[in-house]
Amino acid sequence: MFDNFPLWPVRASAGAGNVDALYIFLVALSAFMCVAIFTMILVFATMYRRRRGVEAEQIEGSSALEITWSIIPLGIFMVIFLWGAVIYFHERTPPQGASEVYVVGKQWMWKLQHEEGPREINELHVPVGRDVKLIMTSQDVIHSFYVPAFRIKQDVLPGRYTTAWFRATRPGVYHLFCSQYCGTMHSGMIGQVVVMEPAQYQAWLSGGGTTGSLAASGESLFQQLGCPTCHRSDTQGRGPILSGIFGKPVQLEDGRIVIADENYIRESILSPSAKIVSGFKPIMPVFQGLVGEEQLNALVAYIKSLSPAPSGAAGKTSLTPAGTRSQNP
Amino acid sequence: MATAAISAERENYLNKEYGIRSWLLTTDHKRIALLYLASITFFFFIGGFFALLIRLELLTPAGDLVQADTYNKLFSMHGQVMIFFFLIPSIPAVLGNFLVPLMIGAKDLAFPRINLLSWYLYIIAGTIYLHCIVTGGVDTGWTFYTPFSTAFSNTRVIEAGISIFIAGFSSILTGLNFVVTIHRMRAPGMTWSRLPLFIWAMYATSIIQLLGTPVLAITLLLVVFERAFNLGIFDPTRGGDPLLFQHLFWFYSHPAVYIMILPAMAVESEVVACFTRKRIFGYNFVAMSSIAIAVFGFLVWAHHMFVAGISLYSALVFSILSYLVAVPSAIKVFNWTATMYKGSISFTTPMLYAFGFIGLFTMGGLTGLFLACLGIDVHVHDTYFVIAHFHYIMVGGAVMGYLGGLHFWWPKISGRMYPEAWGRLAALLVFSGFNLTFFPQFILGYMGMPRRYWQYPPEFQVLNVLSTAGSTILAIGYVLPMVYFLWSMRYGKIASDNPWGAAGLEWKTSSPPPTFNFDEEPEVTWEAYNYEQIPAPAEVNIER
Amino acid sequence: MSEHIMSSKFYYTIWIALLCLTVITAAVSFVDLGPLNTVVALVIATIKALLVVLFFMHVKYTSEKLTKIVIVSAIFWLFLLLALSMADYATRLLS
Amino acid sequence: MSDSPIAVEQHGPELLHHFVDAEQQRDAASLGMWLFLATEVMFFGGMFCAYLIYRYWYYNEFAAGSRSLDIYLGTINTAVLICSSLTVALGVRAAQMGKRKLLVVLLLLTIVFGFAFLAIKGVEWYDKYKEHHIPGNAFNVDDLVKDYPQIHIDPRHEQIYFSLYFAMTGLHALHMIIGVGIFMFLTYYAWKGRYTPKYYTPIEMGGLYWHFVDIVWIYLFPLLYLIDRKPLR
Repeated sequence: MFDNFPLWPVRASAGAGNVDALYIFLVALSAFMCVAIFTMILVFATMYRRRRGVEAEQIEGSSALEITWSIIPLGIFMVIFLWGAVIYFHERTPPQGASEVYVVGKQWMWKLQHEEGPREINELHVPVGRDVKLIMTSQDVIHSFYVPAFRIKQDVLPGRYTTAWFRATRPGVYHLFCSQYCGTMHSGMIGQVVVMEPAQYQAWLSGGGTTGSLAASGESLFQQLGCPTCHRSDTQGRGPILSGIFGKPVQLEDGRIVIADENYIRESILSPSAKIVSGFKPIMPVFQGLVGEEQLNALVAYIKSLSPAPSGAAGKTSLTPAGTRSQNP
Repeated sequence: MATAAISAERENYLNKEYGIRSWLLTTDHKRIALLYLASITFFFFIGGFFALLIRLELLTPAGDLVQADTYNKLFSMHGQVMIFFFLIPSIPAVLGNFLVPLMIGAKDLAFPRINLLSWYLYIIAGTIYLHCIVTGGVDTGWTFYTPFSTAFSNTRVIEAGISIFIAGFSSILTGLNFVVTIHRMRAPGMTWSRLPLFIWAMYATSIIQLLGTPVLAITLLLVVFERAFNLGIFDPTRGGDPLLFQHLFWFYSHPAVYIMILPAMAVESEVVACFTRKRIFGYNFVAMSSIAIAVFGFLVWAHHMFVAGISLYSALVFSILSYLVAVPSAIKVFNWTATMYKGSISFTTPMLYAFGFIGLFTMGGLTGLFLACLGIDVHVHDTYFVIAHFHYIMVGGAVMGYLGGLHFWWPKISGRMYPEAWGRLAALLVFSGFNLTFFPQFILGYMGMPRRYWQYPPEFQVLNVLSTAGSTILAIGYVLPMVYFLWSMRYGKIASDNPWGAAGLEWKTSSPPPTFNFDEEPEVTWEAYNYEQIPAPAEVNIER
Repeated sequence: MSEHIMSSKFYYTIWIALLCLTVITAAVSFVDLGPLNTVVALVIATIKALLVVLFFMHVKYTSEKLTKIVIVSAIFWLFLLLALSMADYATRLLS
Repeated sequence: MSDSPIAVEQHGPELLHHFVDAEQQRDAASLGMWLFLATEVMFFGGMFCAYLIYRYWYYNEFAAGSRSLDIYLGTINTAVLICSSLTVALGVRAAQMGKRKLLVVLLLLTIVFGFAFLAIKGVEWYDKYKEHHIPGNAFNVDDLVKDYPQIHIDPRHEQIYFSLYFAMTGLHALHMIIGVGIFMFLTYYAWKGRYTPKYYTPIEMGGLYWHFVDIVWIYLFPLLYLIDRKPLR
């Protein structure tokens, strides 16, 4: 019976330990406070229960006490806040060079695609010890990508990317839940994350009959859609040069400067006029409705691949800039 | 005012007029309170019925009792009925309506006809909502998140939205009436520092109702427009931001939690003072903490959105602000505890509910610290941990407060005593049933069981079975009071004017009070909670 | 409340001022002031609103402090709604 | 419901039983009205919040949408509302001085201005209907794209501007309709001579409501009509 009755979730990611430590601290603190308050109440309730002839003693209050029991909790709260904020900051800042998985949520399934190419549905295979960054969007309503064993959760929104990351530390099969209510089969929108030893993972990767990396399919799509006619590798193009652009600040026509992140590239494909790069004309057609979420992911992956990551991106495919795009990895 | 017992013959607000018209057209705040009492009890049991079905479905991991769509409607309608048609009107519209004028020595609320109007608005809203339930219901969750509610749900979202929009105006008008009454209608000598803490908390509640509710109203109206007229304000396919809806929704719906809990704290202050026979420890701090909760409560809403995709920086801001609102709540708990020190404590039913309230509210409040904490919230957000937390606040806190208050003032409302032994039994049942139902859900939540799941992985079953078992005990605990309250209206012992030996103006008039509350206009010359001047009741109802 | 009655000439003056400001704000919008256009439009709107609140709604002459408190609270809460929502939107690009 | 043993004191019929005196009653009404207006601020505040965010995101589309509105009708409508506020203010003054006929005339004038505003608003909406600028399936802004080639317009985002335009002006117009209704009642009772220099609270409260609706428009006008009308480069 107790096989079916675990009381603590498995810990299978690098960040999970931090969350658990803070959680245990908070449980201990709460238990202490509860015991303290309940003991006081019980002691008072028995010591001062109503007796004939014994009147209550009227006590006005004490500002010193009030200030004490306001300031001390506030101090403790600030410690909790800081501790939690550090963990959160860590959770929301994917490390450089993480390998990327594109996730599309739809009613009621998860569609995932590795940057190496393999696609999966409701299942995610990852090796132990590698940083994995999830770049997620939704085709319809809001979903939420939740892996309890990794202690990560991130809502997946229609119309933009959100990201999450983890580094699995323990091989095994773990639940993947949708935790944001999304309609009839919300509770059926579950899957599993399979964490494997690196060697097994490589075997799994090569066994899948892959069709080439995500960036490569993005590149062929880039060609199909005729993008290179304007986005050329030299300065003669009618559109900005795309190589090396990812992650860099971009000067816009209206003077603003934005960072070219995934959401910026996404927006620039779907609604190019929203943020015009300084010195260019708003002539690019709108691709909203012409490319699906998964094609969009491929395009984004391709454009990102034109900007090699600065530090060791072990699993990344090294692509040449757009001008000499004839080579394939 | 001195003698009771003969009060059965006295003219009071209950026996002054008879007939359905005298109730449906009344402008007497006490009668309107009873109208509310009847209507919210009705909705409470509807919401409770949905809850039981939810718990029964979750008895097994497979979705086998009802269809998935039915289950989704059940939890959506459970939430909406309980929040908008029970909890928000519960203490303000029943006990507040009855007590605010009595406690400050007024003949009625400032706008009696608006008070009646707000009950009618509630009834109109309730009728529309019932129609919505009967004709198919709504499956958006109580939160109406877009774009699901605007573009994907196939259920009666428009009807539910309009119904809650109208219920909102009922709530706004009640709050408006209270604020004006408290400002303008106090009896001579009833200064702000002599107000019962109940009034302070009710005032704070009203501020939230006035300034928060309209934002919910416009938000739901925009959702309705978006569904009905194809406007595109929250529509992501037109570049709208689904998070905008969440911002606007939680701007009201987080403070709404304080609309539910502040009145329960209001009741607690009165009950604890009475049954320890003491002035509340730190009156000024308790009073001001109510106002502080009302104001700070508006600064924290996006802690419901830490994983929703808001910016990292605003998440930090909202997290730190969330801790600020925890301080005044902590102050209250400490002060109630300190009030018991050197008191003269008796264990009547209202006091048992008060003990229960403090315990459950403390646990609910402490688990709130987990959720305000960014690092933990990412893991437990939208899991059963959240469900457990807010049920500890709203059921463990608000409903315990409501029931305790109903017992405490029942002699004043009905002129009869409820059966004390049954009352204590029910209080114990509610307390133990509640803990059995909701404590396992904290563990489930940290284990990772998401909320709103119709079926779930089998390893969560044992805790779910415990929870379902608890909910049946809880149900009995809730049905019992309704039975014996009804019984006592006819057969209960006649209550004296002040059976508890309580301070407060409401106990200085007869039970039940006359239509205009006081035979002669009271003039207040004493401080609040002057228990040293009030004789303890001669062991009335406190036999051990 | 406003026990003393204002002269009708006074009301006409306010009225003329409001009409002038309306024409000014419409005219100014055709002039290129850069981002200042928005500022000017909002400042003029606020002056007009103040004229209405203070004189037509008699807030300037009321002895009742509470009215002013209510107005200030309403504006403050509106500010909370706008400012804390914008706290999210304005910092999204940073993260 | 006003006859009760305690309430039989000497006071006018307008004093409700549960108030001590007329001053308490008037103060209560005034506070109640101001609180109600505070809730109205928050009611419109929700839409202003949406407006602020989308204008920040989609400035171009907001500017183009703003240009497509008829600034002359908008300005005239603003003037009409200001005139109605004047007649309301003068009406309250007439009530204070007990000039019944003047009061009735001013109230009627206010109603006329109210209808004038709604009529002009209706004309503007009808224009929008003809131009297919009402959000929904028939929405089409090709005309704007053609008219303002210098502005980059995404039709999807343009819908958001017009959604907000219709939500804001629509709810404002609803408030106007309610206001006109209230003023019809006030006119009727003023005609009957119910209001005296001692008791004119309803006139004053109705006036506060009317002025508030005016103020909302004072903000809507620049926010919707005057976003960006400077000459295009």
